[in-house]
Amino acid sequence: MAEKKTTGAVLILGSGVAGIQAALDLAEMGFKVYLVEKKGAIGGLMARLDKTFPTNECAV
Amino acid sequence: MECGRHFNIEILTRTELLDIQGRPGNFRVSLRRYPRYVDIKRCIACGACADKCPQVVPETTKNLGSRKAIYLEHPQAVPLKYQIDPLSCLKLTENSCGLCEELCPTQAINFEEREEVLEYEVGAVILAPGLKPFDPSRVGLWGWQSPDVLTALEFEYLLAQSTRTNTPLRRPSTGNPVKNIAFLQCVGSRDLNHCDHPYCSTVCCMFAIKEALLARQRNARLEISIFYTDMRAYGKDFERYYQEASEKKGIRFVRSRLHAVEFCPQRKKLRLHYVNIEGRQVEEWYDMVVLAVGLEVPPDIIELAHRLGLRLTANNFAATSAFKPVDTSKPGIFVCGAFSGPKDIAQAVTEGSAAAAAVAEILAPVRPARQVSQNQLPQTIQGDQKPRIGVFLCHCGNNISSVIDLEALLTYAQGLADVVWAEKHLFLCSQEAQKRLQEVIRDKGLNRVVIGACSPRTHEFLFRRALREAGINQYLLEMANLRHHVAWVHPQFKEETTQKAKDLIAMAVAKVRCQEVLYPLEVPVMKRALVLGGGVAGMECALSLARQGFEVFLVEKSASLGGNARHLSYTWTYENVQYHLLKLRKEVEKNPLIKIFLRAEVVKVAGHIGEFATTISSHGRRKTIRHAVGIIAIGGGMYRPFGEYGYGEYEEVFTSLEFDTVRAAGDFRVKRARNFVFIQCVGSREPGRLYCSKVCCTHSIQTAIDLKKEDPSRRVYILYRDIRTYGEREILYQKARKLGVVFINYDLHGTPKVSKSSRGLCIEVWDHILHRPLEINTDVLVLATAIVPNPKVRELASLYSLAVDSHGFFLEAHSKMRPVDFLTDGLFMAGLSHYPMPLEESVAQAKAAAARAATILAKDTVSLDPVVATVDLARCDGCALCLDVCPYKAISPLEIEEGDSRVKKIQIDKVRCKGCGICQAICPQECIAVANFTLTQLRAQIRAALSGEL
Amino acid sequence: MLEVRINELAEEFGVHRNTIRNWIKAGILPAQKGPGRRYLLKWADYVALCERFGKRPRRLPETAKEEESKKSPYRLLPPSTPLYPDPSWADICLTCGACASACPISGVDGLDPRKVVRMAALGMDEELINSDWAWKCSLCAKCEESCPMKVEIVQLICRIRSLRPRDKIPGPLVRGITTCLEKGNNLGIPKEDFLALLKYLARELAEECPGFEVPIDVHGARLLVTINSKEPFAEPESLKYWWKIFYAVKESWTISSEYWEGVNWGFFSGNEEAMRAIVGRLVDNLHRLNCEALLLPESGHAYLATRLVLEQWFPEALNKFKIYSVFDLLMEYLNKGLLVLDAKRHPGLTTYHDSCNYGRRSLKILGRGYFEEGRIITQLCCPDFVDMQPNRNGNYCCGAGGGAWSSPYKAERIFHGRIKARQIKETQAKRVIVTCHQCRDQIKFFLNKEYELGVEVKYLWELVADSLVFDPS
Amino acid sequence: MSFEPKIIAFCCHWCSYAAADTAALMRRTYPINVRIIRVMCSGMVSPKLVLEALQQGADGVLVLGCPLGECHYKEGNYRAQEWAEMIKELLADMGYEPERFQLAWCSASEAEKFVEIITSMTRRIKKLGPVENQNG
Repeated sequence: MAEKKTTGAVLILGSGVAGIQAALDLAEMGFKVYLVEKKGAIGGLMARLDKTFPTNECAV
Repeated sequence: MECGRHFNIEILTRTELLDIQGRPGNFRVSLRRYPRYVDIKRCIACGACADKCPQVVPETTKNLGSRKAIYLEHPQAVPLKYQIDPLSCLKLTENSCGLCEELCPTQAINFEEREEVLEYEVGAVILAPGLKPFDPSRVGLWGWQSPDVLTALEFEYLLAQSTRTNTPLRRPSTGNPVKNIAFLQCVGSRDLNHCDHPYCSTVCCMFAIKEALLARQRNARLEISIFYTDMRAYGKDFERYYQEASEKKGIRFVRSRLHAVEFCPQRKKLRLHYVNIEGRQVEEWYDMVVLAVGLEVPPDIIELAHRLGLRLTANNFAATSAFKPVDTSKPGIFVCGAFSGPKDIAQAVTEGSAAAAAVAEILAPVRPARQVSQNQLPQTIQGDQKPRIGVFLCHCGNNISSVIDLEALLTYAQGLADVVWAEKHLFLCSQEAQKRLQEVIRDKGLNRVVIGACSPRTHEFLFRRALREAGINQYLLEMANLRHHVAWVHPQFKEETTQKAKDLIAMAVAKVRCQEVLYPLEVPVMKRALVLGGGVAGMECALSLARQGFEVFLVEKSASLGGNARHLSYTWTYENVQYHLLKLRKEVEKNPLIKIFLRAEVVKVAGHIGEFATTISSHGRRKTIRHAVGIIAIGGGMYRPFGEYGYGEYEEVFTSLEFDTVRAAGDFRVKRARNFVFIQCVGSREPGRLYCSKVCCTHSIQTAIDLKKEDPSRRVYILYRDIRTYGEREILYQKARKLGVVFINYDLHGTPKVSKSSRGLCIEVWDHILHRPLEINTDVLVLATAIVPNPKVRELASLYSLAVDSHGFFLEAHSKMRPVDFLTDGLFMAGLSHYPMPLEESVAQAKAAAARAATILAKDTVSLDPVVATVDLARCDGCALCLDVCPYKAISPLEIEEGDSRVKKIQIDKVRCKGCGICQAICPQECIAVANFTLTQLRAQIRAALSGEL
Repeated sequence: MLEVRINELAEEFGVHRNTIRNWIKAGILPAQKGPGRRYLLKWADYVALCERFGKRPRRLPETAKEEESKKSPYRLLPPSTPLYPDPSWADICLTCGACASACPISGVDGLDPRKVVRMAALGMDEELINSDWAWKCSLCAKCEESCPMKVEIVQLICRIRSLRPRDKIPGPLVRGITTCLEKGNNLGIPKEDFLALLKYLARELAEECPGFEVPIDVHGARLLVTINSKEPFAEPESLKYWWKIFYAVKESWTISSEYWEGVNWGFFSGNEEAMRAIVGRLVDNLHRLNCEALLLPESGHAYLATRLVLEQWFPEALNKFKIYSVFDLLMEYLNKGLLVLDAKRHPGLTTYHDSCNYGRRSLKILGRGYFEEGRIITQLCCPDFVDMQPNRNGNYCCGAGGGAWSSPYKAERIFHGRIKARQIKETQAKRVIVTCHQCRDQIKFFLNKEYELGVEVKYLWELVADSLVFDPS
Repeated sequence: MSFEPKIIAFCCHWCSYAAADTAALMRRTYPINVRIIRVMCSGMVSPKLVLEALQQGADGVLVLGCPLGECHYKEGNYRAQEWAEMIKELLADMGYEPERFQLAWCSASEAEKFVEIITSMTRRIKKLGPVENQNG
C-alpha cells in the first residue's frame, strides 16, 4: 500500500476561545483550518458573555 | 472576531463530528451538517425575516427572552447569518407559513436544504468542544424553579439586559428593583450527593465575583453576598481582584455552603437559612439568588470520545499527560480548552495555541512555504487630496450613549471643518457596522476617518482593517476614546461629559486632518528563534520549534538543563517528573536544530522582530545571536521565610521543597516522625505578595497523602486559608481527607503560633469549626512557601523593553486573549517567570509560545509599524543633536551634495526606529516628524482641546 | 436586670409569643413581671437562653464579652480508637457548613452537625458522648441530605448515643426499653387490661360497623398488626381508624395478645440487641399465628427499625412473609378498588407532612422512600391540596423524631419545631396529614398551641377511615 | 460658578495611556477637567509643546510616562525628566506658577495612581485659579 502524502489541513471541533485561538495560530502558520461548530455561530460560551474579569472588558 | 475573516479558516456551523479514520497526517473525517435553511452567501442579516416570523420560541435559559423560529445565534454572532430552527418553524413542521421565503430580499431562504454528511482529508484534529453548565433543576433544593433563582449565566443575561436598556436590575418575579443578591458557590461542583461531580469547576468563583462587581456597577447600593466554601482565586491577578471586591467594593463573602433556597410565598422573597462562620444560625432574605453552577462534559462529547476511543478521566474529561497537555490517547488527535478539565479563559487560550504547536509539529513537512501578507490590498483613495473626513460614533450598547448625548455630539461633529459625513452605530465593532463603514467611505468619498468609540489600544487594528478594505490607506484614521476617557470615568458628570466628548472628537478631527498616508515596512524574517531559560518550559518550547523545523538557540544561565523541575518527583497525576525530564533533556540535546548555551546570560539586545540581535556572555566569551523571535522562560524562585514560624530557628521546620529533599533522602527526622503539620500560604496572599502561588495546596496534599499511605497511624495536619485544588485536583483533597489528614483553616483567627518546649515543636491554632484553640505537638513543620519571581525578570525586561507586573512577573500583552505574548512584537513568555503554575501549565505555555513564535517564523516577512521618524532634509541643518538622544542608534550622520558644496545632514533607519519621538522633541529646526505624532498634529490637538469651554 | 417584651424575645428566637410565655410559666426562662407589659430577666438567664439555642445575644453586658477566647487550647492527641468505623463518618467532611445550615437545632448547646463531625474527626470522643446534643437531635437526616460529601452524620450520632453509659441516657428511653423487654410493651400494660380495652373499643365500633370484633390471636389470619402502646394508654379511640378500614375492606387480620408493641426505642438509644429482640417477637408472632403478612408499625422510626432489623437479622422472614408499610397496604386496597373514599368530607386546604423516617431516611437506607403515596391518598380525600416548601426529600422534621418526643428537652423540641410550624403556616392550610405518631403528636399538641397554628392534624389512616364510604352490611 | 480648569495630559502609549484605559476598565472616576493627548513616549513631549499648551489657554499640563526603568523606549522617560527641568526654568522665566506643570510616572496597571495624579493636579490647579495673563 502506497504511503499517502501528509495533508496540510486541520480540523478543529469547537469554536470556543481555545478552538478559535488554535485556528488562528494554525491559519497564520499557513495551514488550512476547518472550524467545526455545532451551533449556528462561533464563539462558544464567551461570545455570549458581556464582560470578562478582572478587567471587565468586552469579551469579543 | 478575527476568525471570521481569516482566509485560511473555513467555518462550518451547525456541524457535528461523526468519525475520524486513518492515521496522523492522513485522517479522513466525516461530519454531519444540519440544514440551516438560510444560504450564508446570500443572507445579509437584514432581519426582515425574523421581524415577520410568526413563531415565537421562548429560550430555555432564563432571561434570554424569546426568539423567532428564524433567528440569529446572538447579535454579535460570527457569521452574522440567520438560521431556521426546524423544530419550531411552521413551514418545516406543518408545511404552512413560509413568510420568510417571500420576504427575504436576497432569496436566501431554502427549505429544500437537507442534512448532509461531509468528508474532509486532514492531517490532524483538535478537539475543543468545551463544557456545558450544570443544570440546577435536577435538584429541587436549590429552588431554580423560582423565577428569582438564576444560574450565573442567566444572571449575566439579566445584567446585560439591564445594561442595554439602562433600567435598574429587576426581579423577574415581581418586576421590583433588586435590593440584594446572594451568590451560592459550588452548585453542581464538589458534590457527590446531588450530582456525581467530585471535581471543582475552577471558574465559578471568579465568575461570581465578576458578576457581583458588575451588578454593583449597575446599582451601587445593591447588597451582594457570596456564599462559598473555598474562594479559588488562584490565577494571575485573581487574588487582588478578590481582595478588592471584598475590601474596597463592598462585596460580602460568607464562608458557608447553603443547603437550600426556600421561597416564602407570603414575603415573596427567598429565604436563606445558614450557619455563619461562628456557628450561629442566621436567616436572611434575598430578592434574588444566583447559583454559581459548575461545568460538566456534554453527553454528546462523551459519546464522541467513546466512539473515537479516547481515554477519559473518571469524570469524563479528556485524559492528558502533564508533559503532553494537549495530546489525547490517540496520536494526531489533540485537545485544548475545558474538555481536558475545567479552566479559565487565559488557560484555554494558551492551550489553543499549544494545540496549534502540537499540530504544527506533526504537519511541519507540509507547511506551505510562502505566505501571502494580508496587507497587500489595493488602496485607491489616498490622503493627499483635500480632506474629506467622516466621523463615526459608537453607542457601545449603552456604555457610551448612557453617559454622552450622542445626538448632540453628532450635530457638533457635522459642524467641524472638513467633516463631510457623521453617523452613529449601536456597535461600531460589529461586522455589520464595519461593512457599513466601508460603504460610507466609498459612497461619500471619505479620505479620513474619525472613530468615536473605545481605546485605540484594543480596536485600532479593527478599524484600520475596515479602511484598508474600503480601499483607503489604513493610517488615515484617528480614534477618540469616548468610552475609556469619558463614559466610564465620568459617569457622575452630566452635560460636561458631552462637552468633553466634543473636545475629544474635535481633537481627533484636528489630528486626522493633517494625517498622511503611511505604508507598513516589510521586514524579512530569519527562521531562527532564541529561547532563554533551560527549564521544562524553555526546553519544551525549543523542542516544539525545532520539531516544526526552525533553528533554536537555547540559553541557560546554570550549568545544566532542567530548572525547577529537578526538585519535583511527580505531577499531581503521579507522573514521574524525573523520568520525563531526562527524556526531554536527551531529546533536546540530540536535536540537531537546537544549539544549547550553558552558563550563559544575555548582556545586550538589539534589533526587532524578524531580526533581533541578542548578545550573550558564555564562559567569558561574548556571542551575538541573530534571531527572528525570542521566548523568555527563565523560571521563578522559592520564598525563604526566615523569621516566620520558626524557620531558620528550629531544625524541625522546612519549606516544602526542603522537606521533599530530606524525605527523599530518608532523613531520620522524617522517618521517625509521628506528627506532621503543614502551613499553607507562607509568603503568598500577603500584603506585598498579594497573589496565590497556585501549586502549594496540591503539593502539600500530595505529600500528606504519601505520608499517610506510608504509615496510616501518622497524624498529618494541614493549616490553610482556602484549599485551592482546582479542577480534578479536588479529588486529591478528598483522598487526603479520606486518609484522615486533618485540615484546619486559620484565616479567621489569625496565623498559627509556633513554639518549642520540652515536648517538642508546638503549634497553636484556632479551629475554624469549633472556635477554640487547638494545640498540636508536631515532629515536623512544613511551610508551603510562595513561588517568587526570578530577579532576572527585571534585568531582561529592561534589556528587551518589556513590561513587568507589580509582583515582578512578566506582564503579558492581554491577560485573557494574549496570555503568552509580550507587548513587544516577536517576544513571548512561558513558565514561572509569567506566574506560579504547575508543570503541565508550564508545558502548555511553552508550546503556546512556540506556536505564537511559529506564526512569525512561518512567514518570510513581517510588517513593521510605520509609526517612525522621518527627516525633512531640506530644513535639516545637520546640528546632530538628535544623534545622541536616539535610544536605538537609528540616526546616523549623512553628507549630501547641495549645489556645489557638501552639507551635513542626518538619516534615520526605519527598521531601527521605534517612533519614540525624542529626536522630534529635540530638533531645533522642527524638521524631524514621527508619523502619526507630528508636531503639526500635536499642536492641532492642543488647539482643538482648548477651543471649547468645559 | 434586662427589660424585655415578649414580642422581642419571640422574634429573637424565632419562636411564637406563646412559647416564650410558656417558657416563663414553666420556669425554663425565669422572669419576673416588670413595668408595663415587660418582663424582667437576669442577664445570666438571658445569656443562658441564647447559649442554649445557639443565638448570639443581641444585647451583651460588658462582662459577658470577656468570656470568649478564654478557653484553653485543646491538645490534639492521636485518637485511641476513633468513634467511627469508616472515614465517611467524619474524615471526608469538607467543613463547608451545609449540614449545620440545614439543621434546625444548629447552635443549640453550642453544637451543630458540622461541629459533631469535626469533634469526631479530631478525636474529641469523650466530649461528644457526654454531650446532650446527640439526644436533642431528631435524627431527621436533613443534614445528610444537604451534605455534598455524603458524610454519614446520622450514623455517627447514633453511634455517639450508643456509647453513652446506659445510666446517663436522658429521659425514659432506657426505662421504656427495659419495660418492653420485660413486660412486652414500653408502658408495661398488663395483658388483661389490654384485652379488656380492646374488647370495649370493639363493642363501641360495632355500633357503626355491625358485627365488628377485634381478632385477637387468630391463627391463619392474613395480616398481623401491631399497636403503639401509647394508643391503648392515652388515646384508645385512635385504634379504631385502622379497624374501620380493615372492616370495610374485609381484611383478615389479627392482633397478638402478647408482644404487640409497635414501637422500637432500641433504635433511639443505639441498643441493637433490644431492637432485634423486639422485632424477633413480631417474627415469632407471625410464625405462631401462621399469618401471611405483617403490617409494619405505623410510627416512622418503628417502621424503619423493624424493616432494617428484618433485613439484617431475619432475611428468611422477609422472604416468607409479605411485609407492608402503611402506604403499601393502603395503596393495595386502593388499587384493588376496595376503598371508596368521599372527597367531600374534608373541605378546606390540606397539606401533607413527610415523615423523615418514611421519606428521606428510608430512601437513603433502604433505597425506597415513601413520598408520593401519602400525597395520592391525601388528595383523594382532600382535593384542595397544597405542598409545604420544601417538601419530600427536603422536608423539615417536626422536631419530635429520633426519640426527642420522649426526651426531657421540651424547650429544644419546640424550638426545633419552629421551622415546621412556619412551613405549615406558609401553606395557609387548615389541615395537616401525617403518617407518624411522633409527628402527629408534636404538630397537634405542641406546634399547634405554641405557634397558634390552629390546624387540624390527622393520621393518614384516620383521614381514610373518616372518608370511607362503605356498606355496613 | 466655580473655576473649572482645563488640563492637558500627554500620556505615553505604553504605560500612562494604558493606565487611563485601566482606570476606565476598573470604573474609577476622576475629575473631568483633563484632556488626554496620546504620544508614543513621554520623551516626545518637548518643552515647546508644554508652553504652547499653556499659551493656548490650558490651566495646567501633565506629562505622564512609564515608571523609570520601564520605558518602552529604554530611556525616553529619562529624557522627559530632562525636558521637565527645562520646562520648569522656562515657566519661571515666563511667570507661570511652577505647579501648573507636572511630570509623573504610572505603569499600565497603576490605575489608582493615574486617578490620584489627575485628581490632585485638578485640585491644585483649581486652588491656583486661571492663568494670569502675563503678556497683556
